Amino acid sequence: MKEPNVWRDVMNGLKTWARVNSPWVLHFNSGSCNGCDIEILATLTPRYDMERMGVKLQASPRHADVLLCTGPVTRQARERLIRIYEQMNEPKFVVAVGSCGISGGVFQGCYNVMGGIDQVIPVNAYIAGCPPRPEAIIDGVVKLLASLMPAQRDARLPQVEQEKAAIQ
Amino acid sequence: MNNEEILTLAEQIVKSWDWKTEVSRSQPNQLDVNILNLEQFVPIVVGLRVKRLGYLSAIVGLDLGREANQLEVLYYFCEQSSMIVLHLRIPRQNARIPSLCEVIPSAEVFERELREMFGIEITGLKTIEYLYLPEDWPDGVFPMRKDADLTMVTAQTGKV
Amino acid sequence: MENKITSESFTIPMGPQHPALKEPGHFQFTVDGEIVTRAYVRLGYAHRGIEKAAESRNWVQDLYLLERVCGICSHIHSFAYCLAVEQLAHVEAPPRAQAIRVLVAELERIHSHFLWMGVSAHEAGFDTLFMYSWRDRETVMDILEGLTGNRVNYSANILGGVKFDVDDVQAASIRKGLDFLEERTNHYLQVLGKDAMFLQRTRGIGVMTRAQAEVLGAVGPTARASNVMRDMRVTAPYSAYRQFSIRMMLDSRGDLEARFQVRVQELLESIRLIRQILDNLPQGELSVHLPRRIPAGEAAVRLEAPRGEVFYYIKSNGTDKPERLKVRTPTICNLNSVIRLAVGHQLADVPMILAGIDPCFSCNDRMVTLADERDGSERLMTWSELRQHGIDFYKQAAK
Amino acid sequence: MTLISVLIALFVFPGGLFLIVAGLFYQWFNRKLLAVLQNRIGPRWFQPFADVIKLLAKEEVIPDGVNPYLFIGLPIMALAGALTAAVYVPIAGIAPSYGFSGDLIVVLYLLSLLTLCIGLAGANSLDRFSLVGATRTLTQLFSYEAPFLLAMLGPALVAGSWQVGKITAYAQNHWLILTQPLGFVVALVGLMGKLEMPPFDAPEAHTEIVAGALTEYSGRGLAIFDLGRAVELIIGLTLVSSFYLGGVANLPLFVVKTLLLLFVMVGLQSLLTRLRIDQTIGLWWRYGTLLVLVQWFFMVFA
Repeated sequence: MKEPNVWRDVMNGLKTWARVNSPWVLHFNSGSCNGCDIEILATLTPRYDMERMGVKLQASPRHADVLLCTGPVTRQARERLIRIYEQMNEPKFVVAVGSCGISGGVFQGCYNVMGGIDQVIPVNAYIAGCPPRPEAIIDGVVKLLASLMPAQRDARLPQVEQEKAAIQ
Repeated sequence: MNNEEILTLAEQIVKSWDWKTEVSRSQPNQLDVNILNLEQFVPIVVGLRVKRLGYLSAIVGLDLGREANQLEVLYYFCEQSSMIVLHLRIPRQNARIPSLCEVIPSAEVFERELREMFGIEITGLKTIEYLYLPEDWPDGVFPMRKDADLTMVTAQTGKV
Repeated sequence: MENKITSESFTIPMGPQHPALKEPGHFQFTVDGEIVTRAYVRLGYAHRGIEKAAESRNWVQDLYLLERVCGICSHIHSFAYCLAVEQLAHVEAPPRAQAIRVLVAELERIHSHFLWMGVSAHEAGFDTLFMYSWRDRETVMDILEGLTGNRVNYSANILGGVKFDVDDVQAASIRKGLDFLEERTNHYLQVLGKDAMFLQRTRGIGVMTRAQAEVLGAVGPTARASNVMRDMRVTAPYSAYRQFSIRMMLDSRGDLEARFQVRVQELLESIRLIRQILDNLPQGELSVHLPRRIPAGEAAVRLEAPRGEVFYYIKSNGTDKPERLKVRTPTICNLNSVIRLAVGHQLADVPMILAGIDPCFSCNDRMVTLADERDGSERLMTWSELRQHGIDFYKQAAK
Repeated sequence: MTLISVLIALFVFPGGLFLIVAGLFYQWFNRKLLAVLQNRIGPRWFQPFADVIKLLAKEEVIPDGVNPYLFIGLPIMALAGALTAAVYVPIAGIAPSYGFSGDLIVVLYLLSLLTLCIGLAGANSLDRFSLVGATRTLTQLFSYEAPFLLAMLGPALVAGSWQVGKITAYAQNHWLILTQPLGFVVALVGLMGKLEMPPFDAPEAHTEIVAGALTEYSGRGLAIFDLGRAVELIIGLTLVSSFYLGGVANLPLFVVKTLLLLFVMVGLQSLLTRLRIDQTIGLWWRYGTLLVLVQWFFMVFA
């Protein structure tokens, strides 16, 4: 009875380790001003070099693990965003980059803007800033992935419980 | 040609023939031409083009409000630092102006925008699908008009 | 069999989520083998309705809204807005403020051109150049950050002047950065002009003649590479460009190589201009007071953004909000040329041709669209539709 | 006993596990070196392993409208082909486990099987990018295959045998790079084409056609194709270095020579712009083939 459990734990540990260390990223602009987009691009370049964390910018949603979304969601981009999210395979994570992606930012109330990314698809992490610095983007992605580690996840549990209790 | 010469020449052109125009100079480097007869609009543009006076820099649509009950379209022809502005005024209902595509191919972009945003029909414009508003945009809502009802976003997201 | 049927024409969508486009925009290319036979553009993915939003916000709020028309050329948008509003209010920013505005505008041009060089090298599959040019771009980003406190949306302008001063320490650090950038730019000028493999991808590709450029209404470096003299800084000098003159860079070849050369030479010219401004920075105030309500009137200004001429029209009705605000960005003028130039080229050249105009969709999409190349009857077909079409086509042929 | 040794040869060493691990390591070396040449830090040493494990654990979706058997089978076939080829090649300086007269041809075609499978995988999918990628993959296959084959036959001609083992044995005493420099250049560049490294990465040009033939693959399929590529990288390097660089008699020599070769290839990658597919074909048929034929001319008449 014990044997398979050890095996499963090892395999799960291996999987988590691989996921944390090999996040392939897909970038989608749902109507942003480009500010965040160029900062995302800048994270690939020599000064920041995301590849040292194993981050690789992928072109196909099928290959990606993390969706980096920038900008408020425009009516036109909404469907595309949903489709790309659906095309991605599990496990998948969404990161909203920049103030507009979080809430709609300065574009709140524009007739063609639906609001932040989380109005359309579930979001796992938010990175604030207009635009966030490349360091902040890397930090956000790393924090998101670190939260997958069992130790971190367990450490957060009591806090979540407390918050839940507080809400109730 | 310096700026003054350009503007003087343009003024001569729009005043020639029997074109019904009002000409004024609101800025030192700007010539405002009010075109009173819509049918003469395209010939006037051709006249300016023949002399190579400026390229079409932008078309600006204006909603003059409900009291005036008029829309205004401004055509900015620019050369060096001088600007020749053609003004067209049309009623808000059944607004319709002729297309410039035959004379200036690059006008198409601006005219499409005008059509979508202000609901001004452009006679002679070939492509008329929505190309910049979303596919599910309601008919008859022209966002840049002052009285446009744009509550659907609020209705959809429940947010302002 | 089915492949045979569909090979007669084959549509490749590009975007809105597409690696060649850092921004959304939907392109469709009908290809015959690898040759593009039709091109089609659909914008609107980044259309947010800024022009309408600007009408409901006050003059100061609009400054921050318009800065976010485009993240790459944010300064030039707020610059244009401020110029137009100052024109309406019949005031002029103090000379020192004007010089600083131009200084930031030229720094922004350097950052934008470096960015573009990297992106287009990436399109060409020349990632090493991408990495190097973006590494060097960080120098100018540091300068901008040191000056304004932010890497991208600087918000250097306020109505009636600028927010910050340039002191001697900053001037020294700018000069130091410029020395490095100048050395690198000269290096890139060599690489882009001599690297045989790179020239294979640029020389003679996407040629636009002078007449074409004029008819299609191209602006900025794209037009100047076809020998069209359109540079607002020279032909219609505004603000501090009246005191600090700049040379127009022209090229008569009109191909991608010419567009590369023009932009890289503009880098050198910008560096020269910034040094000149730093040497002769006028003394005085940084801003003047502007009333909360701007007098009624109309103003139209034209500025030279990194990508070409940007046009702002503002109408005021005497209240604290604008009556109408119209922005016409350079990319929309240049996109016309792309869809026409792409036809007849290899699919592999299309990203390069597109990159050649340095497109910026978020600029455009605030208010625009564009489409079509020939008859306007272009039809979107899904794969299955296309297949069905092919089957029907051959069924009829069999009858 | 023989069965066990056969199984070990196929699955552990020199085939199978060893090749995969070594292949992934070489991939890391490739990426790291490229990053360093591009002024970056580059990935950590376990990066390719993490990538592969993550892909294996990722959900696999078989898109609508494809043949599911082909979709699953093609990557396996590709990897199997590459691993089988390893049996005939002197991996890690150890003489090939098996060999028969003329196995060079078999090895070369087993290596092409991977490319062919990628092409078929693309053609099997309904995605447009995959189809264009497949067309390009196969077009490129036809363009570099002939010159590469001719370049590999040069050593065979002088060694007087078409058996990999015998050619290697001959080459250990003769630095063929000195006598057949043109052949070496064509073989090296041909290998880059075979591995779809830049500048020959038009079949998977991100900026034009997303991820080429494998756009629709995710998870396991992609991982297995990736492993196939890793294995092919090692075999290709081994072949070229054992034929042209004076053989790979022992492990240190093997490591030094193959890494040296990889170093040259990475240098080329970082220096060159991606070629258009028509330019690739032009390059191979106009120059590649011609160069090898000139080489042959000298070999036969001198």
